[in-house]
Amino acid sequence: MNPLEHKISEIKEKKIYKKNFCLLAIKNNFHYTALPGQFIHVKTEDVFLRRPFSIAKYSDKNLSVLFQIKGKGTFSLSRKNPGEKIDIIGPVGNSFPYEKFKGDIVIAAGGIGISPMIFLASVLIKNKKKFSFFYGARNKDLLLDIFLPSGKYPAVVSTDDGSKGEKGKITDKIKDYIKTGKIDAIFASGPYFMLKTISEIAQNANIPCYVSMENRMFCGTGVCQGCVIETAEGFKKVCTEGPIFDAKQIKWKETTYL
Amino acid sequence: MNPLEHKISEIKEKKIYKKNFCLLAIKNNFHYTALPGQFIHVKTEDVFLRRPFSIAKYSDKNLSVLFQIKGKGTFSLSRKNPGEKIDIIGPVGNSFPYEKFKGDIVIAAGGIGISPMIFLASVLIKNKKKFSFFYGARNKDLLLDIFLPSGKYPAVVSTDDGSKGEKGKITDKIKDYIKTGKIDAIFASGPYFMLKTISEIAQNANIPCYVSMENRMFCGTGVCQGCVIETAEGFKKVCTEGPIFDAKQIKWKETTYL
Amino acid sequence: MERNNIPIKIRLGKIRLDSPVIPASGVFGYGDELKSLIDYNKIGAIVTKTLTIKEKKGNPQPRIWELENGLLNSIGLQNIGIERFVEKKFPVIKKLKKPIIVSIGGDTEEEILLCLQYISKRIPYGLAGIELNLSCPNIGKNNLISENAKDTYNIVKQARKITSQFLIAKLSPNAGDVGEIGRAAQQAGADALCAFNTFKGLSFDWEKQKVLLGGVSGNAIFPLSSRLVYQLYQNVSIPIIGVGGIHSGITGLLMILCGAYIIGIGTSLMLNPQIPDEIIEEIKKYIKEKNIKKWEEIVGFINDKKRENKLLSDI
Amino acid sequence: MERNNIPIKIRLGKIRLDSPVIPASGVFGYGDELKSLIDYNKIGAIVTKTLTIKEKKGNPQPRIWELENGLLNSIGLQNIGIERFVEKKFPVIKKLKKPIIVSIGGDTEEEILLCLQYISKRIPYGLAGIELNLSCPNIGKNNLISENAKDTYNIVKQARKITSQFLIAKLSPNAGDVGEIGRAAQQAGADALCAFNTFKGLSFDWEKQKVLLGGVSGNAIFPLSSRLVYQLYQNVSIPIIGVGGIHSGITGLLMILCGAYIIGIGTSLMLNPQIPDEIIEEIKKYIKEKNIKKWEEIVGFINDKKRENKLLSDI
Ligand SMILES: Cc1cc2nc3c(=O)[nH]c(=O)nc-3n(C[C@H](O)[C@H](O)[C@H](O)COP(=O)(O)OP(=O)(O)OC[C@H]3O[C@@H](n4cnc5c(N)ncnc54)[C@H](O)[C@@H]3O)c2cc1C
Ligand SMILES: Cc1cc2nc3c(=O)[nH]c(=O)nc-3n(C[C@H](O)[C@H](O)[C@H](O)COP(=O)(O)OP(=O)(O)OC[C@H]3O[C@@H](n4cnc5c(N)ncnc54)[C@H](O)[C@@H]3O)c2cc1C
Ligand SMILES: Cc1cc2nc3c(=O)[nH]c(=O)nc-3n(C[C@H](O)[C@H](O)[C@H](O)COP(=O)(O)O)c2cc1C
Ligand SMILES: Cc1cc2nc3c(=O)[nH]c(=O)nc-3n(C[C@H](O)[C@H](O)[C@H](O)COP(=O)(O)O)c2cc1C
Ligand code: FES
Ligand code: FES
Repeated sequence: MNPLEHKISEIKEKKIYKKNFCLLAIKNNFHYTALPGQFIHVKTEDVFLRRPFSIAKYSDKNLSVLFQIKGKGTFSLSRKNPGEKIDIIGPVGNSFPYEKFKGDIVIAAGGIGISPMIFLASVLIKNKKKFSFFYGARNKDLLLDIFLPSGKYPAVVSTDDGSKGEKGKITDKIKDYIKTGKIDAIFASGPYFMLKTISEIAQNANIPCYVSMENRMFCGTGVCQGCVIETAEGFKKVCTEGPIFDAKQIKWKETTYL
Repeated sequence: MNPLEHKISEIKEKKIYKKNFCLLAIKNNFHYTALPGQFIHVKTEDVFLRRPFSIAKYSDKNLSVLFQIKGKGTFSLSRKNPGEKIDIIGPVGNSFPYEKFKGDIVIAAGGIGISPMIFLASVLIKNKKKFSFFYGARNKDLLLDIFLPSGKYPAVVSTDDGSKGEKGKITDKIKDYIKTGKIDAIFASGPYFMLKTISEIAQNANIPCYVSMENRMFCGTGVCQGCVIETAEGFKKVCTEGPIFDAKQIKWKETTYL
Repeated sequence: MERNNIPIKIRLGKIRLDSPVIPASGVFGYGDELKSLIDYNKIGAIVTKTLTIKEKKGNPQPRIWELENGLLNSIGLQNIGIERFVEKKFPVIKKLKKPIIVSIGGDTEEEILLCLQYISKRIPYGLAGIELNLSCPNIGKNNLISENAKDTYNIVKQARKITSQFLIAKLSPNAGDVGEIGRAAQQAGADALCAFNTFKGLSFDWEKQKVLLGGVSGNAIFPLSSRLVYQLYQNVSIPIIGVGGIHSGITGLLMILCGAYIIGIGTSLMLNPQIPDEIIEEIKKYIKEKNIKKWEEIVGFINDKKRENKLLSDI
Repeated sequence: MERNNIPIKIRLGKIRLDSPVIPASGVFGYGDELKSLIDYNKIGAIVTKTLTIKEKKGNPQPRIWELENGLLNSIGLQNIGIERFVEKKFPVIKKLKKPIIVSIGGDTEEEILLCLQYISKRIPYGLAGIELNLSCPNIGKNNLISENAKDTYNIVKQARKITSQFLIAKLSPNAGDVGEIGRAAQQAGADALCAFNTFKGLSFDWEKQKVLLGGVSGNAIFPLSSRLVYQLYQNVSIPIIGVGGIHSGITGLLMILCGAYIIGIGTSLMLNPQIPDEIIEEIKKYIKEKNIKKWEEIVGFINDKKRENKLLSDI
């Protein structure tokens, strides 16, 4: 992993989508390169702790986070404007192990879980990897399909209520899809129970599956042991031993960590 | 005294003067009438306690506060805009006892201390009382002479450095002035040491003198005993037993309360 | 009588309260000053500033110091003295027809007990409660009376002999084990506990280069005071008046769920005079959601008294 | 060597420190994890997470809970165990050429002492300090070891026999009288005190309807912890490492003026990795203004040790 950096960076662009989602493009003044799946730990006003957000877009010039306005922290962050500075620590965490896999990859994203997958897909495209992108949300107001990277790859979009794209759970679409051919790996990001379902699907089909996990974080740098989740090898830190985990390793629960 | 009221009122107007002063006109939705010298206790963001501000202008429609941006509280208040609501308690405190005096009154204001005197002068004008208005500041950037109420009355404006108006301390101007004729009372508002000096001048000349005092406040409603100052009759609460005190009663100190 | 619309009976001793929310001592004057500001239908009782046997001048300035998320105060118990209270103030607040809790204190045990004797003679019955402010120096010892279980026991025991009115012991949160102090007060005959007074705190006036010592109240202390109420509840069976940092509907409700039978609001009452109403609304919602029928059910609702052994801070 | 530019000598025991600012245990991993994030020239020492004789799994989720102006945590001392530390981690951090303070703890007195024995054998000299985390349960009693003066005395006394290295006793702020605890630790032979660990606190997960018990740290506790350091300083003559809620240059400096010889930063170090530098700048300004020549002059500068009797909260 690259060394962590602490930076005060300028916001270059802000966009609000569907009222409750915000994209912030931040000047990339990191010395080291970020990998898809990594996140930044962001300071903002009105709340005490930093907030973790996956890197959604990444270039030498800018890096972007795409987030849902949920509580005080994300609200305050969404009020920041281009020209203002923000205080970030990053890039944190491991990344999707796409290099390990030669063949077809399934990207599975749910809701705002699309965020790290935008970055991931762009890297796969650059590396000429084959993948298909499955993206679902509960309804069209929660669907950020405009962020599907442009490029030639199969994409399936669905909403639970059918208000946009195909109707039905994206996990069902994936289940059907993997029956049709050989899949090398599934990379997933989204709500806990979606990840749990995908993990089961993958395991039944005997396909390697990696998921991006979330948890409450304090340090976001691996030193406080605050963000651990249970795995086959005991407690693991989401921030630096994750956020990407082999789905098989995770002890899935009946209730979410959050 | 009128009963205290707690109101959420709309800001009708905001103006910034000389970068560091702010006038907020607030919709007057008090049921009872305010008197000159009274203040309102205002809630704002980023700070824990309310902030007290004298009523600077008063009509059935609006009441205004005029304040200097000093620390976090006044800064945050100065960022509010017309249309936003603010949470106020008031009108608090006693008032200048102008009705007791038939003859000439001297109004003495220093710096932002002009704020309650604007309201006071307008009431004196309405009541056809004779007064002269002495207003001083350290320099022209701290002088808010645009707030001298229009009307026919003698006004003397001075700055310590002569950058506007007469040169010299306003207290010296007053000292000279009261030698020239019969003055019934002095009403003063301004920095502690200005009030102390005026108090001495008045006492030497045997003129009744009333001053508007300041102190740190918590409740601002007379219940916590936090804002007391020493007087001849023991500790008195600035918020409800003041803020206007007979200058003779105050035990003036070598250091300010604040 | 259900003016607050909480469809549940709340009693302090034999007195029915309109609301589980009361002011904390020291932020409500002698009881009638805030009549126009605070909706008396939304508070369960009047609570007076602590009164002492003699009038007290209080501390020099500054007495009030703003903290980041709280208040530091050192008023020094300035008050008009119990005699003037009984003569001038009591007749006035009696007319408000609210239950009255009189807080009494002093610089020494003796002073407190003298004050109690005085009030017991002058107002022998009819008070909703007499609150002993036990956050006063423990003469000859380096702490406050309610930081020591034996001393707490002794003074409450003596107080109990003096009055048969509803006796509330107000405790300091700065004790090592508030459970032990609470048990001592209960064994000595206290009818209820008021938990808590302010936390010992410090700030600094950089301009005047002066240390400021005093008590910390307000939002910042809520996570601490609610924990101590939680802990106290596991140690006593008499009602607890939970006080300390309550500043919203949710924190008011949480204090009750931790084990407070009623709750007191100090600092926040001045910052938001509407807070009693906000808390009542939150409680009503909760009572409805959980289909609660008796006030006692909600009190300590989340507090497993059996968890006592796990109560230690696990750091 | 004056890499921090503080033109004054600061020593912990015989070891010269580059800076009076050190991390607090538990927010700095085992010492090298934050190398790229924190300027090691600005910190006086490395302080490890508390280590126990056996590896500890720690508490279930949630371990972290955000408060209005602070943090509630219940990590439960998850750590790799002293053995793995000595073997895998110690050789790595030794290379960083910073003074090293190893924090050790346990669930019982015995466990702590076993851990101390182990480390004394494996690393018999060269540490800047061994910190005994005495905020652990007092088996059979309803408090933590450092909430009880006798128990504190006993464990430090035994620890003293085991090691001749610089011994730091880390205290809980939840004791009734921290001065008494501090004196006990000093009498038993502690070389320094680390004051303090977290305050007992509570929060609630409304979604999951779950009580959260843990320790409170961060900004909210500063007015309380600085007061306790002020009080402790009046009771002991050994150096105090002041910890608790420091979050700015000014609060860092104030902790020293209250009586801390050096200061530890926990929570805020993660929120602002630049904080050691900000504190050093503030200290340098003050030293210059006051024309101070020796570190000891600034320590407790505003603390009148003679004021002991007035230290009681006057409410
Ligand atoms: C590795 C990682 C990557 C993430 N990437 C994204 C992203 O790209 N886009 C996005 O919209 N969200 C992302 N999240 C979730 C995001 O961090 C939370 O939505 C955010 O912290 C909520 O803050 P709040 O103040 O608005 O909400 P509140 O609910 O008010 O926050 C209260 C507390 O809970 C914590 N919290 C609440 N929800 C979460 C959560 N889901 N994960 C972690 N902590 C939480 C907050 O950090 C805070 O400490 C990510 C989380 C993690 C752990
Ligand atoms: C009765 C009364 C009437 C006032 N009228 C006016 C007015 O019309 N215009 C105006 O500009 N100012 C007025 N002041 C002063 C004004 O209240 C302070 O300037 C303001 O509280 C400063 O807040 P701050 O957060 O900007 O400053 P900070 O210095 O950051 O405040 C820190 C703390 O000190 C208190 N404090 C600081 N200065 C004062 C002060 N002078 N008086 C009382 N408390 C203080 C604050 O309320 C706060 O609790 C009045 C004060 C009183 C008591
Ligand atoms: C300004 C002020 C004065 C107080 N005076 C008293 C008092 O006279 N007697 C008393 O028992 N408690 C007194 N207290 C303590 C409060 O009653 C209450 O216990 C404490 O402030 C914690 O509650 P809070 O956080 O809601 O304010 C006072 C508190 C403040 C802030
Ligand atoms: C996440 C976390 C973990 C901690 N772990 C330990 C620990 O292992 N040993 C210890 O002695 N103190 C531990 N502490 C307490 C800190 O060292 C410090 O005493 C306390 O947090 C107060 O300081 P602060 O407000 O600067 O954080 C921990 C604190 C936090 C927030
Ligand atoms: S948040 Fe501290 S270890 Fe992950
Ligand atoms: S501020 Fe409370 S009495 Fe004046």
